[in-house]
Amino acid sequence: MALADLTFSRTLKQTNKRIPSFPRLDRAHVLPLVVPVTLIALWQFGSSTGFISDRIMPSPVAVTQAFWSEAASGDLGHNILVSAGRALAGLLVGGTIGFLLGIINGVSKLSEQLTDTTLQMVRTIPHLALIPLVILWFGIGEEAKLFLTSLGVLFPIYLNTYHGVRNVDRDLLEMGRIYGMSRWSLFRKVIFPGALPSIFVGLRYALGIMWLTLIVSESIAASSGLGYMANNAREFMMTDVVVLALVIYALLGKLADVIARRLEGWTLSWNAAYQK
Amino acid sequence: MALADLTFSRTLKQTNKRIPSFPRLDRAHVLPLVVPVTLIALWQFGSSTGFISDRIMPSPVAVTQAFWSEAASGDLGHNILVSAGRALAGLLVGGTIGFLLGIINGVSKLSEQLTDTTLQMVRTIPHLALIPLVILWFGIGEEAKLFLTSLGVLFPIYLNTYHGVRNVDRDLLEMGRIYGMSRWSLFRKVIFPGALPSIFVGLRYALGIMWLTLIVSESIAASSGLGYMANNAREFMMTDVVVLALVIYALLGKLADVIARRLEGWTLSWNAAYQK
Amino acid sequence: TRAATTTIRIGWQKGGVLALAKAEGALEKRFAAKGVTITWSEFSSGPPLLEALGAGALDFGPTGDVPPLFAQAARGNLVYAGTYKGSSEGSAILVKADSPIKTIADLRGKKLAFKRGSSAHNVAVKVLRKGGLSLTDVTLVDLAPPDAAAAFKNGSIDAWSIWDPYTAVAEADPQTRVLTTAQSIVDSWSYFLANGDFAKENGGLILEIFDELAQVGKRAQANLDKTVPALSAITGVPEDITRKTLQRTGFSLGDVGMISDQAIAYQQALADEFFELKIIPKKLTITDIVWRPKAS
Amino acid sequence: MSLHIHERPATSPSAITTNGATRPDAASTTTQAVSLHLRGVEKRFGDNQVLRGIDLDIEAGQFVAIVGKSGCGKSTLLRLLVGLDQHTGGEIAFRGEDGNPAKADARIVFQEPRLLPWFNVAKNVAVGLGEGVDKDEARTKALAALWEVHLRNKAEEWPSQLSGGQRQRVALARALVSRPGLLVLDEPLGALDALTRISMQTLIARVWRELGFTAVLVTHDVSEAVHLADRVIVLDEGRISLDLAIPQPHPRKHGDAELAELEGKLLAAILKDR
Amino acid sequence: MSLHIHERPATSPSAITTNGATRPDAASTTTQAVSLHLRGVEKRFGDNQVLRGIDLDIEAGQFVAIVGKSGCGKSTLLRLLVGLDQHTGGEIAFRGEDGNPAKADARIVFQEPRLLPWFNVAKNVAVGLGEGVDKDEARTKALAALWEVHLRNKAEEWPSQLSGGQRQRVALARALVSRPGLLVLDEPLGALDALTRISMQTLIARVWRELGFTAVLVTHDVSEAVHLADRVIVLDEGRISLDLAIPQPHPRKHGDAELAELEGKLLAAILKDR
Ligand SMILES: Nc1ncnc2c1ncn2[C@@H]1O[C@H](COP(=O)(O)OP(=O)(O)OP(=O)(O)O)[C@@H](O)[C@H]1O
Ligand SMILES: Nc1ncnc2c1ncn2[C@@H]1O[C@H](COP(=O)(O)OP(=O)(O)OP(=O)(O)O)[C@@H](O)[C@H]1O
Ligand SMILES: [Mg+2]
Ligand SMILES: [Mg+2]
Repeated sequence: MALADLTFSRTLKQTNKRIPSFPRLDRAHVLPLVVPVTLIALWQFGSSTGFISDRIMPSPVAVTQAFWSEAASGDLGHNILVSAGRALAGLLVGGTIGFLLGIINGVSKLSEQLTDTTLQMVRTIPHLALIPLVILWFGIGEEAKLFLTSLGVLFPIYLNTYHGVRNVDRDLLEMGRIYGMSRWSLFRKVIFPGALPSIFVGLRYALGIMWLTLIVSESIAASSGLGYMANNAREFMMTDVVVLALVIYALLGKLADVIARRLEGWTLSWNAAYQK
Repeated sequence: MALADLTFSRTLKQTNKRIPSFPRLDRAHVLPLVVPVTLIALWQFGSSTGFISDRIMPSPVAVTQAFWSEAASGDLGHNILVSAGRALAGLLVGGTIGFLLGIINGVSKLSEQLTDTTLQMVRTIPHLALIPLVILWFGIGEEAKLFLTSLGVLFPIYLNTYHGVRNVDRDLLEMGRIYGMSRWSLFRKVIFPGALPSIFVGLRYALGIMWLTLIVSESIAASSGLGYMANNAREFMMTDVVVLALVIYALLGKLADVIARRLEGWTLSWNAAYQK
Repeated sequence: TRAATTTIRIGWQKGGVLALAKAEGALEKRFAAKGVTITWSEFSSGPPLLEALGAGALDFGPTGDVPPLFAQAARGNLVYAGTYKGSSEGSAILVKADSPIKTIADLRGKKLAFKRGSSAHNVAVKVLRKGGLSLTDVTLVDLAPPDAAAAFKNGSIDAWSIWDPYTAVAEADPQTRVLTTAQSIVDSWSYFLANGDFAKENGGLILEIFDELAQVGKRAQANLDKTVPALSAITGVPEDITRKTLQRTGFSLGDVGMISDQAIAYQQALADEFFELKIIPKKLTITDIVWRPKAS
Repeated sequence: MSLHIHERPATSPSAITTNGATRPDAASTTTQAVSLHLRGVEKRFGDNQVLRGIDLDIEAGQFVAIVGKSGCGKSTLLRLLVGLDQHTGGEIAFRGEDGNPAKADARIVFQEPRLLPWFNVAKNVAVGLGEGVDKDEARTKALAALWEVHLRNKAEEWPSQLSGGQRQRVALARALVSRPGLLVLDEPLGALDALTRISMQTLIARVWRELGFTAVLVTHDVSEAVHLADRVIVLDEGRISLDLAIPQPHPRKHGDAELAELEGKLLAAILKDR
Repeated sequence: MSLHIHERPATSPSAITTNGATRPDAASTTTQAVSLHLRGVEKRFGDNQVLRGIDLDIEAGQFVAIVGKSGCGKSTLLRLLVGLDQHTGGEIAFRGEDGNPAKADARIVFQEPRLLPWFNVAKNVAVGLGEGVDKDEARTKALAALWEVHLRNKAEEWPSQLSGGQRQRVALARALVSRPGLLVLDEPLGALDALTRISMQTLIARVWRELGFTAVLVTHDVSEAVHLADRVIVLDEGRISLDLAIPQPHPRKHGDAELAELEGKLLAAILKDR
């Protein structure tokens, strides 16, 4: 069945078209919901019947109640806004630096040989381990959080920009030279658009990592933000709020991904692979 | 200069060959060291002259001393070994699950529609926020650490395996069908080797994330391991050990990357892109 | 010489007189006339607070008895500025209600959890000694309060050395039993610490902070019906539990003051003991980092 | 066998001298060619009727070329012949050389060689033998097939180390290693440069003469069709619009004036409304 | 101009009817063709001497084809002509139609169209005008050039929406939009199918007749060389081994017996030791 699905996909498409009561579009939208909905239903069932102790895991209803109470007090909205602001600032700063480094190292062999190894090594340093130094360097205010988030976002953008630039079709570069393009034109008309699909891959990775770093940076003396909410709930074992935070992280991650894909589809309209 | 480097790369290669006193190979090996060595020299200079207070940053000499004292007591070696063991276990478990999920979702449209969205959402949940639940589910022993590390490793392997399988050349799949390959043969001879380059990309990402997750998981009641060493050093504000831990993370990250590349070059010897 | 200080950066933890002062805006009011503003940073425990304080990212903040020892050993730029007293009753060793552990001696070979370098560390040392045991007779598990709470809940640990309000929260669960409190085992000294540079130049400000805190504390202790909901709103700890912590034996929010010789002696003894037990790496002289207001 | 209008020597002289080795044993088995019989064959994809009734008989061992404009249905027809797709109307039948209904046993070669880049040349050829063949036997047969396409000495190389023409020869060896009764070629030389194409044409002609399978070749290159085939069929809008016999004897020479004339005629027929 | 041996009408009849529009103004400027003069041109890459002394004169407006085995140095020679590489020995000179030394002003078309996938067709053609051209003017000229290659109506499409032949026509328009004196083509039709190739040949022949640039075409396809060029040069091991005039008048017909004979002769010369 499984392999057939892959190899006979043309035929399958054909077949689906002929079953009007179960059209392809709906199937594609409904199926992804099956697993989460089933899981949540089972989870609620388990909680209600006491099979899943609320010590181990609060029930979906409890999580929903936590959502309402946090939302009603305005805390939730405020925390999300604060975190989103920090995330965006980090994305802007780290993304810009990563982008510029990626372009420069992609374009200049010398700069790449000088800095790439160093960057690759810095990349593997865990943010959590950096916190003491970050406090020494930046204190405990927003700068420290900005630094950590930027650092997290920087590397995926750098790596993918770099590879994007490196893999720009050499034939197109030669073409640009033949037609006497200036360096700026070559960058604007050939290198940048050529690297763009790869940069978007980096952006999507970065958006994922952004939230992960944020929670680490919001463990430094924060008094608002999603990370603060999660850490705080953790302190007082409010498992319902803990799970609520997890759900919100997952939704925000999904949202960021959807936005990135939209942006991608819109910017890369020339690329057949992004045309629906 | 920069753009010229890229577009004239052929010419550059030519030129380098003709300067025997500065052969290409050496240059490629020496240049990456210039930046780190310069930084360390400046840092030591700054520390010695008091320009960089050892409150802000311990000097390289102090870090080296910390290394010797940790190494001499046997703690360092022990911590690295313990962490490496945990990392490998996580890689094995998470990698296997990610690999299998990637294959199944790559091959079966149905399974992909059912689970991919869910997996993508779970991916963005920060491990730090998961800790309270992990302790509730798995306690504070090795299982909890294994769970977190596996989770971290799982997604990059899953994503890249999935994309690798999806992008296996359809022409080759049709060829396999024409020559009557069984499903197992099709997998073994076409799908798996076709996805392998992409799986290796996933492995390299996973190796990076492995250490990052490890430090989080080793903040749970660990009494040995690199993460324990780093967390402990932070709590007792031993900045020299903190920096030592960072350096070791960077080196381990680099080491893992080198191993993955070797493995890659060796397994993908058929691929012109990996032939030197 | 620096220009006159215009901002005091205070680190606070949930609970205690500082939290109340923050909620009332008392310090802001007090210093408004001088043109000094207050910024607040919240910390979940003493060590990270002292980490920030020693690094010069904070000016002033409270912790328990053990964290300053580590900070001093790490040569953090901080000084003891004052004390406040909680209740030893609020620190306790907890076990499960149905646990076979009935006496301190039963802890032998069992898993005892506490955060290393916290005041619970000290409680554990002294309680075990009272029961004729030492730290090596139990299996130590190093867990921060939230993680220990989870581990305690699902039975991953046998006993837990913890302080208020976690003690009170855990006590409210019928499945929890108090093996022993720290009462009459440990003195309940807590400290206000200040960044070394800040203290050197702003002795006057520190004295005023103490004065204000003492007033806020006395008022609050006298009017628990108002204090409990206020504190509960800040911490998220239910009101009945908050009330319980405030009514522990010997507890007084207003007990804020300059560091006394008695406290210094207590702290020096603690430092010596921890050095002997090889918990801290070097011998400390507490008076080296005790701040005294300049006679002026 | 009796149907072939050209001589087929038991051992071709060119084969003996290649690579300085004598012809391996395993390769000496020739093929049971099949004949093809199409009656009113139709194929539609949804609303798009691509083949509108094809009637065609191809004798066993004949070499037929199909030409026609892009999108006229050539590849579709070939895919029906090898069973990669199902026809939606009409009938397709195969007969053995004895005239009895037979299994098709067909192989196809595409424009892209479709080699597995991670298998060496010999193992790629062995894929053509299908499942469950003994390893040693598979290797012997693969080497023999490589010998036929003059690539015996490249058996251990990776596909990435070969030129485009060599890769296509490996694909041909893979298709022939199981001695199919019918070989179908869908623009097999379309991606090669003109000079390589010419030497590949010579090779295909020789292998076909030696092994005697039935061959159906789709090509855009009319001169190629004229050079190789006994018969050229022009497909237009899903129907056969011309069926031209090429009577010249094999092997044929490039620059032959009569072939050039036939080529001009076919081109005119195909391009008439371009 | 006087050198051309074929008529070049001021406006070709085929051009007027294309797309039902009249010829745009901007396209009516013709070219200042250049003549090429090579003396003992050599090129070595490290130890590998690719060109070993080429003596060659090409008249302004002439169409010369270069054929030869793979790796014989054809592309290398072309890259020298357009200044993409520097020769390591000998001399290359260009003269205007008046006989005075002139700037090369050369353009090259490769096998791959090398279009920018993120620019639409018109903007891709405008790239051929170089930097600093006024936007409106660039567009007018680009549309005119597209009109010449019969793609005026595809101006707003993405390259990915075009067929291979159409893309190659866009590349041709881009090369011609600046009215170069010399157009160099390196296997421009190598990636196209045979039928498309034939119609592209007709198109190239027509554009060349209309604009009058000097053309140097590298191809593997001897029939293509014979069909298009005034003169075919065979390159072998870095030297010119044959220089054959093709006297047939333009436009030429496929299936012409005399051309077929010349083709056979050239093939024999190239393949002699294959
Ligand atoms: N699987 C399919 N589903 C739907 N339509 C198809 C499918 N395969 C082919 N077609 C359509 O059938 C028609 C003929 O396609 P086919 O590939 O047979 O043409 P062709 O003659 O081989 O063209 P070319 O010379 O370009 O290879 C085209 O219109 C094509 O779009
Ligand atoms: N940049 C370069 N550096 C080193 N050697 C080169 C370079 N470019 C070409 N060569 C060598 O020069 C020789 C001729 O190459 P060239 O590309 O000119 O051949 P060609 O006649 O165009 O072949 P083909 O028909 O395959 O395109 C080859 O041996 C090639 O390896
Ligand atoms: Mg086709
Ligand atoms: Mg070439």
